[in-house]
Amino acid sequence: MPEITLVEAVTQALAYEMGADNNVVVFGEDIALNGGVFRATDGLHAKFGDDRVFDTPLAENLIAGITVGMAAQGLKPVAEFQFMGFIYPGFNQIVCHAARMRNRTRGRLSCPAVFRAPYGGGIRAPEHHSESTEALFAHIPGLRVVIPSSPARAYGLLLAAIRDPDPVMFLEPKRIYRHVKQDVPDNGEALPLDTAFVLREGNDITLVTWGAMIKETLAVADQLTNEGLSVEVIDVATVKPLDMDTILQSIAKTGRCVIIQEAVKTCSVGSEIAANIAEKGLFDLHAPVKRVTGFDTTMPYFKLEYDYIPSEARIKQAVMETLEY
Amino acid sequence: MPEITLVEAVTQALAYEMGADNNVVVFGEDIALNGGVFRATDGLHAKFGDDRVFDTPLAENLIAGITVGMAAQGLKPVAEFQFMGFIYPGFNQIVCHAARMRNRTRGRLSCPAVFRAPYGGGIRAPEHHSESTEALFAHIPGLRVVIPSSPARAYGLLLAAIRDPDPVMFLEPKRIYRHVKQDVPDNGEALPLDTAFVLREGNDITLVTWGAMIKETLAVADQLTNEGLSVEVIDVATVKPLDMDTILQSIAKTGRCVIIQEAVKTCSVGSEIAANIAEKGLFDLHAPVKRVTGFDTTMPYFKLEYDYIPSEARIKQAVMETLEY
Amino acid sequence: MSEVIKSTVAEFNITYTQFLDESGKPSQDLPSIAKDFDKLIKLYRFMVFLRAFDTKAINLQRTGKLGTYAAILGQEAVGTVIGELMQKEDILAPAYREYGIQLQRGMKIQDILNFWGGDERGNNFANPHDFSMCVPIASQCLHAAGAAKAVQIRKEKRVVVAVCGDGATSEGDFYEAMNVAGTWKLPLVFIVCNNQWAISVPRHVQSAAGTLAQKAIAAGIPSEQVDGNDVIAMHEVVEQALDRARNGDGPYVIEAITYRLHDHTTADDATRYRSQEEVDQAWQREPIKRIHNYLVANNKWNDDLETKLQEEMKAHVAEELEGYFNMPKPKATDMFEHMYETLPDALLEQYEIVSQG
Amino acid sequence: MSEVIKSTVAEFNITYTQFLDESGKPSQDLPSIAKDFDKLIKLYRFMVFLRAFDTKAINLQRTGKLGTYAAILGQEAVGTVIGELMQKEDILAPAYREYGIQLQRGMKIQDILNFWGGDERGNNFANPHDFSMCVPIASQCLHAAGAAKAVQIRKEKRVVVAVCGDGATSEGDFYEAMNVAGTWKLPLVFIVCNNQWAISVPRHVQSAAGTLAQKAIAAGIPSEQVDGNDVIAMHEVVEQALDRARNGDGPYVIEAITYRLHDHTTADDATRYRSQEEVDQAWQREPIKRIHNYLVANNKWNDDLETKLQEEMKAHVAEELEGYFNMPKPKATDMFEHMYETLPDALLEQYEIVSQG
Ligand SMILES: Cc1ncc(C[n+]2csc(CCOP(=O)(O)OP(=O)(O)O)c2C)c(N)n1
Ligand SMILES: Cc1ncc(C[n+]2csc(CCOP(=O)(O)OP(=O)(O)O)c2C)c(N)n1
Ligand SMILES: [Mg+2]
Ligand SMILES: [Mg+2]
Repeated sequence: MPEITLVEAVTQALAYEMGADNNVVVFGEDIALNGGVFRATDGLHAKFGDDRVFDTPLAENLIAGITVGMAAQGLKPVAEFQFMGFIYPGFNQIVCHAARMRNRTRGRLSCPAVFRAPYGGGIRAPEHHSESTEALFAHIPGLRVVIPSSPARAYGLLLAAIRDPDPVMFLEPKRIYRHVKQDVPDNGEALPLDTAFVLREGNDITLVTWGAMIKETLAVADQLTNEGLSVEVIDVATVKPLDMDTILQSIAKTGRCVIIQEAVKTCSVGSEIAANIAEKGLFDLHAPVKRVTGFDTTMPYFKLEYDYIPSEARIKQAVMETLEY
Repeated sequence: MPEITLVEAVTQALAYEMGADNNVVVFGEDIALNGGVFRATDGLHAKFGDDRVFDTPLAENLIAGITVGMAAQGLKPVAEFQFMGFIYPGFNQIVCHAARMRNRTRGRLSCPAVFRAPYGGGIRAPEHHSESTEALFAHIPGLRVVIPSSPARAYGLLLAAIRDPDPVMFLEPKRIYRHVKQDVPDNGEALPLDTAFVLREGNDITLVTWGAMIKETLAVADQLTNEGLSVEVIDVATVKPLDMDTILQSIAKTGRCVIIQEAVKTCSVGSEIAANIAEKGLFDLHAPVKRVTGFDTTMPYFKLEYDYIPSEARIKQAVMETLEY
Repeated sequence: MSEVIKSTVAEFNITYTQFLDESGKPSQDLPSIAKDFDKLIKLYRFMVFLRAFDTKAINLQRTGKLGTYAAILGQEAVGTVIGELMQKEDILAPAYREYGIQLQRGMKIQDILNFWGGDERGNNFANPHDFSMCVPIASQCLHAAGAAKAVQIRKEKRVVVAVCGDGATSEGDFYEAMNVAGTWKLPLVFIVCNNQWAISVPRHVQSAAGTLAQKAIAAGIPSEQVDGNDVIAMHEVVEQALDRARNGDGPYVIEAITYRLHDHTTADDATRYRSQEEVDQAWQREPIKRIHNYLVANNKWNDDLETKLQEEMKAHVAEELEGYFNMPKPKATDMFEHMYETLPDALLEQYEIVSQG
Repeated sequence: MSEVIKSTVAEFNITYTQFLDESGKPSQDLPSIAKDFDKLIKLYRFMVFLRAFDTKAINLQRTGKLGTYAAILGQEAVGTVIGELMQKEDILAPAYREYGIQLQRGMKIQDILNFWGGDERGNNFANPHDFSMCVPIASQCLHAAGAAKAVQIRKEKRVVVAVCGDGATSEGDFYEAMNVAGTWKLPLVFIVCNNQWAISVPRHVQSAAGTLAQKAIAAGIPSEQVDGNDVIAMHEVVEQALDRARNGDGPYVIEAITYRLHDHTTADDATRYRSQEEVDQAWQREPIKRIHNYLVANNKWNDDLETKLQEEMKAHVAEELEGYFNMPKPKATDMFEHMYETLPDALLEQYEIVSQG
């Protein structure tokens, strides 16, 4: 079995579920003949045809709104936003309708939809192509926000997201779309949502992260392990709702925690995790919780994007300060 | 001088600044002849005429987008969204343009605009009329988010917001639009932005809140004071950027903190405050930080809205638990 | 210099249809429906019922027994005809003022009152697929497009009907929905209920377009204007549009001209922004009197029948109120019950707070 | 039964204007601008310059010296004419492919390269009021409307020009902007640069509307189609629209028909979704050869002049590249410098991290 990248795992999951469930339809801008600007839907149009894989007019509010309509009427739409930075015209439909359809109708209608979007920086893209605004959706009741960080998790979590009876924002860290390859059996096995994954077990410190920052975080963890430390690394994966149990259990063991995210600091997923620790893990802590984040500035144009994205050096420094506190 | 309500203080500030600065224009849905559905712009059309006070077609994306255009070309637009729940069609324009105009052009253009919206629950309004989503905007670099909690602060902060050279989300807690009356001299004196207000000084515990929750929080503070406790109450006022110094100083003194907000809990302004405390005030704390918030559910239709909004009882219980920890 | 040749590459026109004038007299030869008096009396009875309900609901709000309520006074014909013509399996995507349609499709008075009474259970009515009232203006137009796409993909013979106001035609959603309906040739009929006002904003402030029907030209789909206070004209135009869509001939836009005789909602005071004179004139064109006059002129209706009908409808409404009044308050934990199909673990703690508190 | 009378309440038509056919021969009597050879040569020279720049920029990207770049190959006439006709004090709200206009209004090659080279300083060009390149499709149309409202309120004699693509006409922003321009009679000209493609999505998938110009009918504003590869036709149509707007006669929509000869951007591979045959045919209609042929036919241009011009333009572009190559990398702290007019205290700590790191 050939090894595949994260973006190929996305394609594989889409193809699997389209084959298994006729109600799954895939659409967005440039996703049919072109296979998506990152090729995440490559080959699907050829395999499943016009009725199930189609391009929309150029309007994200339209994409979000028709998704709500299709999902309420029994389809399982998987909508692609070309980049997360272009999701905002559809924000109203996601926040006011997708997230509420079930609640508003007391379950009479619902919204079993997936909204996919590549997100995050690091690929020298133009303005608006590089932000990480998962917190905007994590703030909204009724949504799930899922972020894979490896080919295997992309495959398993996307299958779970499509099968989930409620709306899922599925954010794909494009910086690691082709970072590693893994053997990902195409067996249709989903991974659990709402569940954090412990990627490395350790006793000295807990590193909490998700998405593309897994790359730098694991690199730092490896360095530290080589230096004789015992580092626990948690991939949050579903950033809403949060699996705080896994994080708090880890902190109960390690007493130290650094949260690493690419997103801006203020009112972020990292804030929520840190706040939960302040509420529930306070007296387990031997050192203050540290957050290593993107800055509270607009994501700069790409000349400075790696000055913005937390570097291994910044992560390491925060870890060392926390260990030495 | 007659005493005025919070919403009248808004009108008074608008009228003052329109008189003082010809570049200030006011527009939105139903704001001209009708004076706004809450009468916040009452009388302005009669006083300043069609060119400076005008109704727009019914489109919030339009309202946000033309605000950006006007502000970039030297006007000082004050746009009204009829309810915060109807801001989302304009989210793209606010996030992708208003918040970024100065940064993108290295200061060549800017966006000295105010986006006003009544927000929060408690007035038996229909669906989408009652949410508190200030965190969505607080998350966005380049914006300011300002929330008054008294007639005097509404007047002074709105003047400051209009005069500020950068975009300000000015969120008006409509539950207390007519809650109290105050003597608010129409002297054109602004209050400082980015600055929390200490409303009560005390030594035993710090209550941090903003907007309409000031009402319940002060009521609880008064009860506790009667019971012999010394309670510090902080009105955050500008929830982005945060004046953490004032909050941390207070906690250094009291060692205990309860954050009270009407908004949902996850990835909220309360999360950010708690996270900051976990990072910087950890060892000042004698008890974990507590957050008393709206639930992570869709704001219910109004039959249950007071089951959703933090009650005095819930606040008091959290305070007692924190004090007794 | 000679005249520049600008070759015409596209031509369009918009029509307006009316059969009964303000007084109920034929303004042109009448179509066959005009002789189907059983049908007309059925529609008339329903409109009288609607007005009785509307009057009652306003009253309930005034006496504190209901939240804000949006009246349909003067607009009864639009919804009555749409509800009559839609088939059960069709799908409705309404705004918040479409009781006329909804009460014919499984919604009960009690549901409507629950909705305006601050209780989500009002949206859990006895129709499995219709969308519920939509508060964010125009957003339902895109749900309708999505629903129509689902219908099309599954090759079903169903039509989706999106109803929105004149104000709604200024929102991007409306254009985007028409545009995609055109491109994909969706089985979707848009009905713009042009009641001349969007709260305080009059029709001409919404758009310089002379008609709202012409907005469909932007999407390359056919459209027309109709007198929305004329039951017969409405019936002709809506029936044809639904048939077209059902037969695979694609979307249609109907601008139904009517008038909002009441305040925008019970929270509004229309005297602040419009003249009594305008309202008085609009009363001359209202739909119920018009068809009443026509029926009377054709000896199909009389004062006796009228008196009985009025009483019957009031009684009917009163009866249905019981269900609303007897509805127990929702449990506080109901906030959580339908957030997700299964409550996530992360919400259990909050659920506990509420269930204890 | 007799025919139903649907009275016509509105009529519209859309025209198309062309003066020079594909080969550069007059397709109708020519307007006076066609005899203003100084002007035409000026425009021609600029288009050749644009193509030299465009070719160079693609090259820079291919050799790793530039980020993603959006070529204007084949669309040079549209921007060249707009830039020529706009006055200095007018305001431009462009998308991201309007160098033709921008280079005539204070932007330098270096600025454009900085923009695509990942450096915000590209937007700090020598024009005090034009908007910078707009990446979120169609959103600039509303900025243009706001700018036009500012101009109108201040009673200035300036025109605002919004330029967007064919794909952009599907976004709500586009309709909303036209609609408000109509209602408020704004001094605003929309120019839709219809290059037939929005990345991989062809024109007919965007809309069932036969022309994009007809979208203006939805807003009650006048519009027309023009051959966007015909400098003379563009000049006639754009000049009149700008004059109208400047004289207080309100907004106008121009659909300029052209073709994107290159990939969408350097990150795109158009062979995945369109045929070489289509592209080959489009090359027959491209704008530079057309006006070149016309000038040659009128003995205003020849091979000698052409050779000199090509060299001159390449040299000119090469010269301007120096500025780009010599641009020092921005400082990391530049991220903070323009977030607000004054850096808020809350950001000082982060600023310190960056300035130390
Ligand atoms: C997106 C959005 N913006 C604003 C509102 C507030 N609002 C409620 S009704 C209304 C006017 C709607 O007018 P129209 O579409 O003509 O419908 P009508 O009320 O006349 O039936 C407005 C502005 C809203 N509900 N949704
Ligand atoms: C709101 C938004 N959605 C999606 C994109 C991604 N995108 C960039 S260009 C483009 C196509 C634009 O087509 P068109 O408007 O015809 O302009 P052209 O590129 O042909 O000049 C798309 C979809 C974007 N930049 N903004
Ligand atoms: Mg209306
Ligand atoms: Mg295009």
